[in-house]
Amino acid sequence: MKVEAKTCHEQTHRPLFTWTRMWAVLVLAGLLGGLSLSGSSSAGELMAPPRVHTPPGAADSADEPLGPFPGVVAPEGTYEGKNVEQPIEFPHDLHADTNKINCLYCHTYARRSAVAGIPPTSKCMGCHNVIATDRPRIKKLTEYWEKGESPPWKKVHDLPDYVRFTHERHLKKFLFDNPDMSVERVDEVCALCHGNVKKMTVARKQKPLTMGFCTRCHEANDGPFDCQKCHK
Amino acid sequence: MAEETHLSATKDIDEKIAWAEINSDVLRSMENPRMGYWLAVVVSICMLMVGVASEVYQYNVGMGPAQLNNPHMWDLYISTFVFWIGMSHSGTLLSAILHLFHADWRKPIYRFAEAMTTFSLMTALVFPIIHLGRVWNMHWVIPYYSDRGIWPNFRSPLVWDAFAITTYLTGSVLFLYIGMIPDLAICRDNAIGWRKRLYTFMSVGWRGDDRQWRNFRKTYLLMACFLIPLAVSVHSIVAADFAMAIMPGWHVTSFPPYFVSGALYSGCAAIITLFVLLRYFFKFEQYMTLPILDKTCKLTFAIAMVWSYLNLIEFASVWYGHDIPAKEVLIAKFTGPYSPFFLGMLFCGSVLPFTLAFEKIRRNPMLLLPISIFLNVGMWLERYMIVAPTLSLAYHPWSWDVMWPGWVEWGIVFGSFGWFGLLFLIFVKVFPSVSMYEVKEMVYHRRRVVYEDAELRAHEYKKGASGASSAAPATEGS
Amino acid sequence: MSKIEFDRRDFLKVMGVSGVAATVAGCDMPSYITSEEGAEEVIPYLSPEEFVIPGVGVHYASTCLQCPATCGIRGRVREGRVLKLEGNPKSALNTGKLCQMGQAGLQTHYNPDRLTKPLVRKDGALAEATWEDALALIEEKTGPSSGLSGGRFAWLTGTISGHQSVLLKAHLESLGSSSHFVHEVINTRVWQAVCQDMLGQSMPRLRIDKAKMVLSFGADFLGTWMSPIHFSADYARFRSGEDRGMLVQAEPSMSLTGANADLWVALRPGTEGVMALGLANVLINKERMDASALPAAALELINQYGVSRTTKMTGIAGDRLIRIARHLKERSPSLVLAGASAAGHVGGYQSVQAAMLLNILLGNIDQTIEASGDFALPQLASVSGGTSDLSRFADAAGAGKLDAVFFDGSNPLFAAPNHLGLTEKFDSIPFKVAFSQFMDETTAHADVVLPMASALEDWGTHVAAYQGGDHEIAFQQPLMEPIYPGTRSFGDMLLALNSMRNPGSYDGLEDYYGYLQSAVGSIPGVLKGEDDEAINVSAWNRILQDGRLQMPVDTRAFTSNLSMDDMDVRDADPAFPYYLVPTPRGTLYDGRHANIPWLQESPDQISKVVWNSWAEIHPVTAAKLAVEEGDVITVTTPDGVLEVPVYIHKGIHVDVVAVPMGQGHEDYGRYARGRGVNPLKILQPGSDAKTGELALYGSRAALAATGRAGRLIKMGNTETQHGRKIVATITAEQQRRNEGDS
Amino acid sequence: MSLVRNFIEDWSRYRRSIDEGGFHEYEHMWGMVIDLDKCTGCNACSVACYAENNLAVVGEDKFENGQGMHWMRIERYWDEPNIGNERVRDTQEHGASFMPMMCQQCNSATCEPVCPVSAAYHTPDGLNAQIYNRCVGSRYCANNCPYRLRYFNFFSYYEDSWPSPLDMQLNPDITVRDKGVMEKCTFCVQRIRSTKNAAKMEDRQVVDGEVQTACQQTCPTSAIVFGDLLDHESDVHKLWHKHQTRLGTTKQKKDNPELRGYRLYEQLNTEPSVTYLERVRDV
Repeated sequence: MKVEAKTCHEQTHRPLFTWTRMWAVLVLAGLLGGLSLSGSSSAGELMAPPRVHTPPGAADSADEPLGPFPGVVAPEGTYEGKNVEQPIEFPHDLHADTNKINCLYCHTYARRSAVAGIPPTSKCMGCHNVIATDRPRIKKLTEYWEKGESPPWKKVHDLPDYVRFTHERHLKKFLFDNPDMSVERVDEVCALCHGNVKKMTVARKQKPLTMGFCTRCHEANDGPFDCQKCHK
Repeated sequence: MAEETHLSATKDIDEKIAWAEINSDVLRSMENPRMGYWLAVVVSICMLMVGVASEVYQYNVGMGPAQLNNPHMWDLYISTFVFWIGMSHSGTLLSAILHLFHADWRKPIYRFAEAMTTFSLMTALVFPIIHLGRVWNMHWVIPYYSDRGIWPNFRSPLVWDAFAITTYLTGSVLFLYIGMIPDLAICRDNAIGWRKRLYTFMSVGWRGDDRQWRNFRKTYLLMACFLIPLAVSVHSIVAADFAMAIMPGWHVTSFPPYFVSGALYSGCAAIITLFVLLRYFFKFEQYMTLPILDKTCKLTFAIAMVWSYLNLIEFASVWYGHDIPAKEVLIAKFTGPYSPFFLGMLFCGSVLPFTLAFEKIRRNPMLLLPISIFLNVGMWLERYMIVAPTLSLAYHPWSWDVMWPGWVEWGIVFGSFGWFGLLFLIFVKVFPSVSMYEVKEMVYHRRRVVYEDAELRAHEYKKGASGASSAAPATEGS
Repeated sequence: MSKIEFDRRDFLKVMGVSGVAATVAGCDMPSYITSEEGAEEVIPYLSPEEFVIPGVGVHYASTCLQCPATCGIRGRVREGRVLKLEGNPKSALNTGKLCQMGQAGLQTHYNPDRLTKPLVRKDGALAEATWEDALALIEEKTGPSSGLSGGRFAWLTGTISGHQSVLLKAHLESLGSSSHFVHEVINTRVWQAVCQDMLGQSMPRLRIDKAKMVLSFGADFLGTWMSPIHFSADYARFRSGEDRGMLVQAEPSMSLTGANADLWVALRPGTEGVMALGLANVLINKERMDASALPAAALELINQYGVSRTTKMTGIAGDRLIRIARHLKERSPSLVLAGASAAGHVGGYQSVQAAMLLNILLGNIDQTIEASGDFALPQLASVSGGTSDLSRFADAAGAGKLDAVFFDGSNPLFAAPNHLGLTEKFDSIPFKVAFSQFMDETTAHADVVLPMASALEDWGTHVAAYQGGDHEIAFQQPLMEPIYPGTRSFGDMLLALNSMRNPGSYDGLEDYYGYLQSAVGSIPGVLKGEDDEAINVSAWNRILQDGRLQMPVDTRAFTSNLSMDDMDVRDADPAFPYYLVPTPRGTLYDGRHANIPWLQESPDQISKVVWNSWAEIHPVTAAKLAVEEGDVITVTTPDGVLEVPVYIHKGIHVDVVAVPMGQGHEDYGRYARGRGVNPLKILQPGSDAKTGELALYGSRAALAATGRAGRLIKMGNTETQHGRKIVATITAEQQRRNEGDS
Repeated sequence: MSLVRNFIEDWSRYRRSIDEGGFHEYEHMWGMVIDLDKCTGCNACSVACYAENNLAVVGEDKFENGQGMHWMRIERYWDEPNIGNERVRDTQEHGASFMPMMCQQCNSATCEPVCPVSAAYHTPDGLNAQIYNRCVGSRYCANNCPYRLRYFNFFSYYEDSWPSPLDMQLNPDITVRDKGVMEKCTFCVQRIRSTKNAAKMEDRQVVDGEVQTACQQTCPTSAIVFGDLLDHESDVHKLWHKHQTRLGTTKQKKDNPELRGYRLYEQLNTEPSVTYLERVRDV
């Protein structure tokens, strides 16, 4: 650059100096510094979608309101799960809604174990070696059964491996220890975290199932807050 | 020539320098970089690349290749982190503290010291981050709202570090920037092209009218007052990383002042190094004069003595205390496998500074360069000697172990120097590394002093001289 | 029966991926974590039993086959995978406890180096083959058409018992052969022989818990001797209470038991018997104990071993000898044991005899040494092995007396000392079939290799050689379905071999499981069903749940037939001034566990060394050789040289160098291969006159420093506590004074 | 005013609860007693821990670098500082001294306050929890542990520690830790958790002896006793009191100084929940 000796006192130029302008620069710098420090996504909050507060009823038909039943504050948050390609497109609506089969009839492990579990294939065949045997899906199921193996179902509601969630305890609190609830209405309890499966064919993830989702519900229903209770 | 040396021997700065000359000199230092400059840039970029490569490797493989092991969970990363944090204190000392004390000899040299502060902080900030086992989660240390609704542990000194360092970094950047505004205006007026745009933006319309100067002074003073406690607190908190632990050799009450003094010490040593280099490469003999170097050395010497004293206090308190493991660690420092480093540190840190007691050396840049570098080597060793021996010789004998850093660790430490050097090199070519307007103030004051007492002598002469004739006073006719 | 079969087998299937998900690392970089829909599969059972709940572990009883002690185990099974082994509380032998080898049974089962397909030797090299080919070849060589008969055929196994041994004997008989070599490096044969000769029972019950003092001549009953876990429980009772017992261990190099002794005496190898006689001498002549129980011959032998002579031969100070004798007298009942280091010499039998004599003198018989009788069903009883069979086998093979040999559960080529020259003799055998889980040294030399199911995939019954208290049959049942479909059950193979020899036998049994059910059902008074024809399912299931079947104990008293022969102590050869001791350890045992990563990384109890071999020497020796810990020395015997890094400690006799056995495999999977050295290889010839057991402890060695620093990987970097109160010690007086009630 | 009241309440609560390790609201307080006289140093506990807790086998090179993972380690010392070393001058006449060392689950733990992200914290069960997925790997806790009982994943051990099918053995109740995570003995928290779960399902309290840690269950001499210190009927509580070992002190004051109970480095005021009973030797 070209240098010619001058001192700043001999200068003349546009009078534009304002403190606001100066501070603006400073604030900008500060913001940049702050942003540069708070990093990007991470294991802890990877599945955290923007937290949405939806009052029950404001969502689409798939999770249409199941009125908050007494003794429980429903957890907040919704999630738009993708459709999972299952070996057999199992119609939940047909079983649970039309035929009013209780969730616990098939997912029987839910009240005895940490995992709800997929029903053993023998359970399906229990009915379906007589009922609707002519339908293509049942035919497919029968094939599996005759090959002597179970359909390789895809896991829809999955939690990270460092999380321990027990179905039995939640059922105990929300259903069996809840005087205002009866086993007939178990679907409402399930719907708290699984959405209204009754309205779906293949189950779709309807709730975020993030740590925030869990903690908010634990807060509302005074569940335990000891990290180690849920993290293994 | 003899005149020159005479001047330099007595005066901080020559009052005869024309302000235009100051501008031209400083601005010249910012233009047409020579071959050497580019060479330096390339070298520091290569060093930086070594560091980056090591870090990438470590990110993918884990902390294992750094040879960290069960007793030695921390090593070079933390000690180098403390080292860089220490470096950063000198700038604040010169620009803020001495500013309050109106020690105006600081004026030609505080700018690059301030820059050094900022850059060494930026270097230091890297280390606590990369020493994390899971770097990708580093932001969990900062309190921010998240879906999980959990917060960092505010009892942990590491969290305090995060706050302290970021605050201090922001503060010193602002201070550096504000201090530069008038000079940036000068650059603006003499620049063309992208520089013009840059300086125009950064000098926020400074035109040096009275009101601006008044507000400017206020802000600058304010920032200085704000920065001093910050500087002290930062290194006290870094000291807390160790003092809050119960490990023998760390659990020492006198650590905060000890760390602060060590920080100022290494900072001053670094200033001397850069002083000599800039003076030589940018031909700043007129501004970075030997008397100023002399004063800086005196300051360094004083701080070195304080540091050595605190060292002795620590030894004594351990020695006369009842903490047997701590005593074992102390003895091991003197006799154990780390003793060469420890004794080296004592030599560089407490013996070498006595050379600064001699004026001949204080005014000999070529001699001061190696000395100041060795002072800093000593200070780096000090930090290493705080971390390693304690970990290798803690309470439980079963896990006693001596460990030497792995190549990844060395690589990253090496790279950090490249990072610092690169930043500094860019700075000296983009921003004035000597504060022009303050040098002008300095010169202005000198002139006033000189002319005033000249007039005074003339006046007395007229009073006392009745008829008697002698040699005309120097001022006559001027 | 078939019903149980079906359900069990289905239950044992590995379920889906749901459980295995644990193998995905829990908390790595975000990208790794799979939690979005459809990423994982979950495959339900076809039709599980009612008690099978995913996510809930079920415990199944079985038997541990990691060493011949046959402790009872219980496996935690979840989603069809066995996750953890615990001791079986129902077992009288180990009462719910387990040693590290037992814990590591999992890694024998899940070992990545297991054989999965049959191998047949084609033009010199082992090549994969189908089961049909392999069995056809076996039929051709050993079937009825082969004309093979009589002593030309032999089995070589490890300790074997239960119905496998029944079927094996049947197979031998079908060939008209009687040569069944049973090989165990770590054995108690000499002790059994002495007990048999002097007391008329080979395995009397040893009541360590009742004893007030135990004097053990190198019997490592906490580590490797007989039934360590059973003795550990006894030891705990022995140590507690106001009459806390005192343990004195005399041995050349410190064993785990020695490490827990109140008084550990470094003994010159081979002089155990001398020390025993010396003690007897002191007891009779100084302590005036009644010696009427002893025969005259023994008495005058004892009188030859006065204190001075004993001191000279054993190197133990006289006053110490006298103090031990006094303790023995005061603390009655006491118990004197003699283990491997006493028995493993040319005069080993006499040493053990002397120890037993001491017991008789102290009146311990029927006090702490109880009659245990023989097992009610002798055909099931344990055929416990020894090293004498190894030399006998070597001779037979060398003399070309063998045409076909079947191997199972033993690795003779690894264990055989060089002087036996077994490898060549072995290769000279025309037809060798190995029933093996792993490609070990022996298997590598076999002509046909049949991959066996692991202990956790197989059926079986086992009878411990040493029965703790009540006698029981230990049941082994599969804890999960075979990992590799290519492997087969040893029992099934025995059945197949038998029906190969004489077709038609064992018809109507679909497999070994069926055979077991019927065989056990035929045991009188076991499966009390409504009608004894059909199997009583509930009774059968109860047995499987307990994993144990109580058998009546015959309370036959001892028949004392006392005799005493003179000691046979060999003097040192000046060229080889040191004694070489191949120490057995409860980690790699005799080398069969060298392929288990857990045990390779589990620090040795004494030296804390991992993943390697080492030589223990005394600081004085180290000073003589001018070596530091970790420096490599050469251990030279007339039969070979070893190069090992040294570990220096004071728990060893000055003239002894101890190298642990177990390492030095040439071929035993990725974890064992080319690691450390095998001291058994360089042992000198020589065997006990009476029993023919190899003198494992009788070798002499010369040491020399190589000047190289070796690789000695140890846990921990200190040998001392540096004045801190880490392990505090108090005297037994104080303990007795304060803990009388417990 | 309320501030003063709170202060007084807290203080009195602290005084009252000092026996339970200071100001905590515990459901349980899991503690241990290890009888060093019964411990034979056989290493079974260590291997059981490997099996139960998915501990990685690191191999000889990493073990040599001190990067091994053994939550339960048996230390072996040759000297006997407190009864003089004349018995070990030329031979080890008293044998060796074995020390089973696992996380001491301190009640005023040094590891907890220094963790920047509260991955190490104190649970209502009186355990030092380590939340693996929260850990950022600053390793400050391990530096500050006087017992050196925290182990860091310096590598992604899981990649080569369990070549298939060894990985089928991994315990699904515990995360498999990956690189950059600190880990340590948890008193087999997964067993505690499942037992408590079972008890809750049956609306009852956990009874003594219902929870067994892996090391305790396998210990051949039953040298390890584990239980709830708050349950005054539990064996572990009885043993603590029999040997007059108290929480909430840095120096045990005993009417009978010969009683064997002591806690390791309790002068550091870490409040370990593990009491060791001194080793006994007949001299």
